[in-house]
Amino acid sequence: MEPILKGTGLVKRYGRVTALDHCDFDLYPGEILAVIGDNGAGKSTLIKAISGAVTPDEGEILLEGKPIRFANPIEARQAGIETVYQTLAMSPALSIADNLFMGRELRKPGIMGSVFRQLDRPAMEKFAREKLNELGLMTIQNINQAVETLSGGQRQGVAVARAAAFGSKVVIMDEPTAALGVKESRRVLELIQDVKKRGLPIILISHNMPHVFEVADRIHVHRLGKRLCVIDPKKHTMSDAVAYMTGAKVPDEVMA
Amino acid sequence: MEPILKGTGLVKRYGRVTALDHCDFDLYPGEILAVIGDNGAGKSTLIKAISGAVTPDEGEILLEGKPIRFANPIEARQAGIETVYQTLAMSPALSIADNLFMGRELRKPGIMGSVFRQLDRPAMEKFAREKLNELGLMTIQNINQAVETLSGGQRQGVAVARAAAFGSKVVIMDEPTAALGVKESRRVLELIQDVKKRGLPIILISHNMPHVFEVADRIHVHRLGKRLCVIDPKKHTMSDAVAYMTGAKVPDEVMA
Amino acid sequence: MASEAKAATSYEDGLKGASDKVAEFHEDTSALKKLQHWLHKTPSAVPLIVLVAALIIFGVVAENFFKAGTLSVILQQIAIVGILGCAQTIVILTAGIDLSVGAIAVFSSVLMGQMTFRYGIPAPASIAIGLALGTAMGAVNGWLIAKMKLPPFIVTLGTWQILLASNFIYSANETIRSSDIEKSAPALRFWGNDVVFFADEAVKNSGVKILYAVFLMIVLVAIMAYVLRSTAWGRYVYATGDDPQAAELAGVPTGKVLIQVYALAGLFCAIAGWVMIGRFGSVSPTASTGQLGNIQSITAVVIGGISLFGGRGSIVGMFFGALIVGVFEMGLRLVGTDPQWTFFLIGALIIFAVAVDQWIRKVAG
Amino acid sequence: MASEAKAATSYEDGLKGASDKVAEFHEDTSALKKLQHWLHKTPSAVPLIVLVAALIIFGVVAENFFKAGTLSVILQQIAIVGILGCAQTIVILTAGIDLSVGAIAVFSSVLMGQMTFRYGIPAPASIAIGLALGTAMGAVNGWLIAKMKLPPFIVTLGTWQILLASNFIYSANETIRSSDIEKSAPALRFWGNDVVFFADEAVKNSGVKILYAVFLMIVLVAIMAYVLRSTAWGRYVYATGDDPQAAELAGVPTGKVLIQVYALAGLFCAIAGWVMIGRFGSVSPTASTGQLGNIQSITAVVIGGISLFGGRGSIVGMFFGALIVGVFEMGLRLVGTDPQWTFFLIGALIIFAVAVDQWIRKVAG
Amino acid sequence: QDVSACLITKTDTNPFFVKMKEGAEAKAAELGVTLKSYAGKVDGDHESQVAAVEACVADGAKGILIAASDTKAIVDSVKAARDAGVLVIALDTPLDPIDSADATFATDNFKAGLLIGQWAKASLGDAAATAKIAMLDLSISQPSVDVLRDQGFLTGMGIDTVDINKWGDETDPRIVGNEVTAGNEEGGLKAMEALLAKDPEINVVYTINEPSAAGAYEALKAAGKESGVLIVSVDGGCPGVADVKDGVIGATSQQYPLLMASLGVEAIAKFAADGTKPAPTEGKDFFDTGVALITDKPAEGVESIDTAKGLELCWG
Ligand SMILES: Nc1ncnc2c1ncn2[C@@H]1O[C@H](COP(=O)(O)OP(=O)(O)OP(=O)(O)O)[C@@H](O)[C@H]1O
Ligand SMILES: Nc1ncnc2c1ncn2[C@@H]1O[C@H](COP(=O)(O)OP(=O)(O)OP(=O)(O)O)[C@@H](O)[C@H]1O
Ligand SMILES: [Mg+2]
Ligand SMILES: [Mg+2]
Repeated sequence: MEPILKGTGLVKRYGRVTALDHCDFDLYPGEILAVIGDNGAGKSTLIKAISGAVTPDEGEILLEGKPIRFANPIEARQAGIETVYQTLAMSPALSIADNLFMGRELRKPGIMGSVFRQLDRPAMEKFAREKLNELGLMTIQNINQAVETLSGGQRQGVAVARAAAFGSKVVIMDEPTAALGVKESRRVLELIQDVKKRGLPIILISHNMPHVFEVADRIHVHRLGKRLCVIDPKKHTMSDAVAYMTGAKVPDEVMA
Repeated sequence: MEPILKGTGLVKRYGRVTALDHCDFDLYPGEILAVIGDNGAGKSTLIKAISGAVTPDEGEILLEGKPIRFANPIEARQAGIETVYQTLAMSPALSIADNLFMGRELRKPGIMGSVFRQLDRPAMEKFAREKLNELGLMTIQNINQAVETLSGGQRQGVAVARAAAFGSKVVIMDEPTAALGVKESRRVLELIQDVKKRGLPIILISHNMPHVFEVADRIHVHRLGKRLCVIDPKKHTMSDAVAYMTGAKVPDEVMA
Repeated sequence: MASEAKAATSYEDGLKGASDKVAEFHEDTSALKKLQHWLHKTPSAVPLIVLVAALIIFGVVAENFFKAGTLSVILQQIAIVGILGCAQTIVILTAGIDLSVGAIAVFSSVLMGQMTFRYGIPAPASIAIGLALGTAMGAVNGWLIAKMKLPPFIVTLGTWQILLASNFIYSANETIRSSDIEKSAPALRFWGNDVVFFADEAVKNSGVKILYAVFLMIVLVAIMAYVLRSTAWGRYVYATGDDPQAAELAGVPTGKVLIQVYALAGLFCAIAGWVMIGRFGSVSPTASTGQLGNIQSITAVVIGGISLFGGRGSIVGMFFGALIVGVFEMGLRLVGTDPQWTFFLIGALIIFAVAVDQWIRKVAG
Repeated sequence: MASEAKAATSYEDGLKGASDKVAEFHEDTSALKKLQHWLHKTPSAVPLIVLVAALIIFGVVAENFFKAGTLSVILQQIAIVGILGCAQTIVILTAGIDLSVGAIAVFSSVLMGQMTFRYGIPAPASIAIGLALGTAMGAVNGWLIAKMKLPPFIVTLGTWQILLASNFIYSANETIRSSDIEKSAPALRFWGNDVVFFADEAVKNSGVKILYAVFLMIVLVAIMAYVLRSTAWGRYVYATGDDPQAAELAGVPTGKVLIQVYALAGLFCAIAGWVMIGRFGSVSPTASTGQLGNIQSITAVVIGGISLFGGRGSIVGMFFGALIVGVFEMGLRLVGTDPQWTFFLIGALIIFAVAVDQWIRKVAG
Repeated sequence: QDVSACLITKTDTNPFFVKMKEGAEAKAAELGVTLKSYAGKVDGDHESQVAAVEACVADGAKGILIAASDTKAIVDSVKAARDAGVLVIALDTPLDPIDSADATFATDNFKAGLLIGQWAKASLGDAAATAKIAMLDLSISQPSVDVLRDQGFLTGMGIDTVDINKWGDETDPRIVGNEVTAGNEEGGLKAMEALLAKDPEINVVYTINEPSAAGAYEALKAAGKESGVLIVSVDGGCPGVADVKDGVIGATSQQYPLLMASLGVEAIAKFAADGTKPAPTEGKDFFDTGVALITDKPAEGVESIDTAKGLELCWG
């Protein structure tokens, strides 16, 4: 099978730090690929390079076999790649609904929408409420609340809801459950599996080994700015994975 | 035994949201008290009220039996309460060392320090390096790096190192391991136990049940803005705790 | 292995039967709380209150203040600042600032005038050219800010000087007289026409005159209020000002939005330039709007409760802010305050109005 | 239960033997990379480069430019802006802005003069009073900003108008003449004295004169560079500008720091006011610094590479920024451009200098 | 019955207009007229003046005294005021066209410049042909007073003004350069320093007013050149005349703002009483309050008065 998304020899330097050091990367259709690694290993940089948030200094990215080069995250989104960033990327003063639909607002039907370009707030709010309910973010009282008034976990939930609702080719999530409670994390995992059922491949960065092993089809182990190996969660133990990513053990095979 | 830190009837409203709703709270000397609860239950608000970052609308806080009222976090720090905030509270453009020592800089000995008030950078850097090494944040190359160039996890590590190094009466940590990797999380847990050995009580907010049950002496379950119950991790299962905090079960006893 | 993972999360069984209800916190619904909440939700409410207070005070203190004529004069005096304020508002909502608004306005008016009188282009075409050039000047600001990533304060500080100097050089400091314009290019003076209300046919010069310029200002404020609140583009403006990185990652084309905002601001300034011709009758390159238009419009914006940090506030607030300044200036003039004292008191007003705003928000918070 | 917890994290056994080494990334150590890194690390390097380039260009283009006399005139022309720039720098580092610097300077100089001549207070005491009052004006700004939480732009826009108006009202627009000062209060003119270098005894007026004011400016910049870099207070200034909430949570008394910063800025402005007397000979309430001092000092600060968003930049950069403007103004005059064109070109320079800065940083990034 | 009048000056920071205001206030108090004063905010600001005229009309003033910043641009609002029955008197500067106002009590700024130009030319004698002249003007917006004085001076010096409606377009090699001063000491000093760097041989300095002349003198003194240079200026304020006396300024053209103001107030009082409008000076279309050249070194062929007389007539 051809990878839907493929990176080869990606390099990204920040001043003197080489955050990505000739890193390779593959994502196959319909799979959940987990990316694990130490803090500062370069995982976020990798997915930023894929989603257009940073431009790699070297290397090539192929989407469905065609080379792509995103100048900004909007182009990546238009190509169907939807991302939850570690920093969440939300406008604090705007409402939850506004944030969910940022960049793809719904307009009123008829002349109000086409000529006067009026937003269809009721429709947007209804949709937003549904999506948040799916995630079990029940402590949010008001969909028109400004995002800055949400707790850390609630914000995370909104960001995940946004990516899951709109991704069409690839969904990328950078530590989506980091700030979430037990209940909310479980919902996100269910959501990830839902998304997979819709046929979309997912890249999941997470430090939570049990979750990773529970949902991932393959695990990309990132170390010192590059891919160390790819392992199969059914054939390796969590303990192995931890040992590889921290440098305690060196993997003998290279690909899963 | 008298609680070292005690809160009664704490109320904090944000506009129409009551984030703390007549919440009680106790911390005993030398213990690790975990606070668990759903996203948005009001945990962060609770510890902000204790550490002077927000002023509660109602209620009383007692430190070693004496009522206190902190106007700002500096007063709380001067009283010996050191906090890792969920938002980390670091100045992005300043270096790691500067951030660690923010508000309690070391000055050069002799006239350079007393009259010219020159900072003792070598001493500060040495200390900073030691503290980060204790946490195993080994991927940090340069102690003079600006904090904004650190990965999410690395930043978290610096914040934890700061609180652990300087707390003298109480150390409060709001989800200190949320962004950390397996190795780094483990180090933080060890550090928490070290701090406890030094005789300091710790308040730990975390969504990671295994970690909570591993280190906590008592667990404060927070729900809908108030303390639902306090449970003993040796007598309750994680599953119980999860059930209480999400409202799946109602606890029959009230205190541990 | 996956089975091992299942075991590690077995405690999640406790979730079964977890509550699905929205948390219901106790809500304080006293009238006071409701008022506070409304004030909090309505950023233009505070300037409105200050405005009403100022009207009442001057109505009591200054005779001749509460006359329809006086009030209509106040409106026409703020027409230009109000239109420049529309430009400044959208710029400040993106966390920018435009120091060049006044210079664009004056230069555009000079361009419209010179097109007509120096090159003999028909007035309507000259106006169109002037509007286009004003928009282009704004677009250059926007391009430098969005593409070159230069700070707005610097860019517009530079273009302010550049445009003002160009204006003087190009016009040779020549004022085009009102009588010439009246004769050969009345279109330039369009916004100086007026509608007379309550006129007594028998008495000459009776009734209340409202300039077309005043209606134009109100219409522009209304349109922009709609655009900012109810269209996607309006949301982008707020998002860009709020947190540009987040907005960019969330899919807002912040670069494009910034260029559009500054270009639109340029258009508003050019419109203000056109209005200036109508209001003053003549085209004068030395009009003080070139030097002071930026400070005046910023003052209106901030008294109107719009945050200089971007992303918060409403354009209706700016309108009230401009009115507050207009009422103050007129009121103080009628009371007979010395110009330096007026200057002093407007300074105090700026601080006072913003302090009241802060205070109400804090109490309401 | 705890045992259950242990089981849930058993996979952490994999950590045994985990690497303890600092990650070693491949490092590019070519000369170019090193240069870029240095540029990145040294915020004042870029303005220095622009300055050197400007010097070279004007040295070639304008005769009379590379004469010691011309260069010393440039230094004395920027002395006041340089001192106001020190005030502006610390304020802008806290993410603030001070529009009142020029007004404080002029008002302080008027106060020093009037104390001496209207009330007959001995000049040194008048100077002390003037400095204290200038500091107090700054402290009021700081108090409004730190305690009332008002935006610095608004507060200082207000106090600018208030102080300037007070200055005119208090002084009754009366200039104290140079000859009177020389006669009865030479202390007021202290900074106008000069040191002559390379004088040829035989020739009158030979040699290069450097005003005391120039030395004062350089000393103030040096002191502030030390304070900002090497003391805790300097770190607080940066932290407050960088992220005030984070700084507050991290234990920086941001309120106190802000008040101190604005008060110190007020003191610098008052010093500038004192220097103005020495430099201009007379005490004039209408000095243009009152109106333009803010824009001039902000220009120096931003050309010097200090971020208007706070927390980034160095005061030495501001010094180079002031010099760049001084060199440009003088150079353009010597080349013989008309004042209107000079105004135009300074506008272009502001944008250009900041664009170069951005570009070098981007390449170096 | 209550007569109220308005005085609208160009700025209220320039001592010239401050004194004009004081003169008008004194006269108004004497005649029992209520006087309210307004001013532009910067040089050339006619918009604030328009706003002031509107306020005066709304306030029911009987008469308006206005020193127009832009003599053409103000015309419409003056017309509106006159239509509303208000007497409008132009002070200091005639409006364009001059009959836009009911009357004009003005000084001839061109003549003021002309006098100092003629004086400088005569004082220099043959050296006038090789003079090095520094032109210290007001502002880059070139308000009319700025242009009139500058071009008057050049005309008096016998220099071709090219376009007489604009300064700075002259090509005569004797002009070292034009600089703007904002009409204060600081501006005068900086402008002089710059022009000296350009050409240290400068020996004639034209200044827009006396404060800028004082600043220019400081710069010359610092360069050790104060003795050989002729400084000429316009205004005739008391400190300026004192500077002429001290030899700081060679000659200045004195104008009479207090006279204009008090004449204006009187005219309004008269108009309010019996509706008569003031008449212009014979042979001119305005009432000329006069200009006098003040110097202690009279030059042949140029009429002047000495500083003793000048100090008697000076306005503050
Ligand atoms: N803007 C930047 N400037 C300089 N260095 C940076 C920048 N962003 C990241 N880095 C560096 O690049 C390296 C990789 O960072 P990255 O954020 O990709 O790590 P990560 O694997 O996502 O870590 P975590 O699990 O903690 O999120 C780190 O060493 C970090 O210090
Ligand atoms: N500044 C604020 N303005 C308005 N509402 C707020 C603000 N901060 C918090 N809240 C609200 O208060 C409630 C409690 O928030 P808090 O941050 O204390 O939750 P938490 O228990 O820490 O959640 P998490 O586990 O997600 O961090 C939430 O409903 C949140 O929406
Ligand atoms: Mg990351
Ligand atoms: Mg929290």
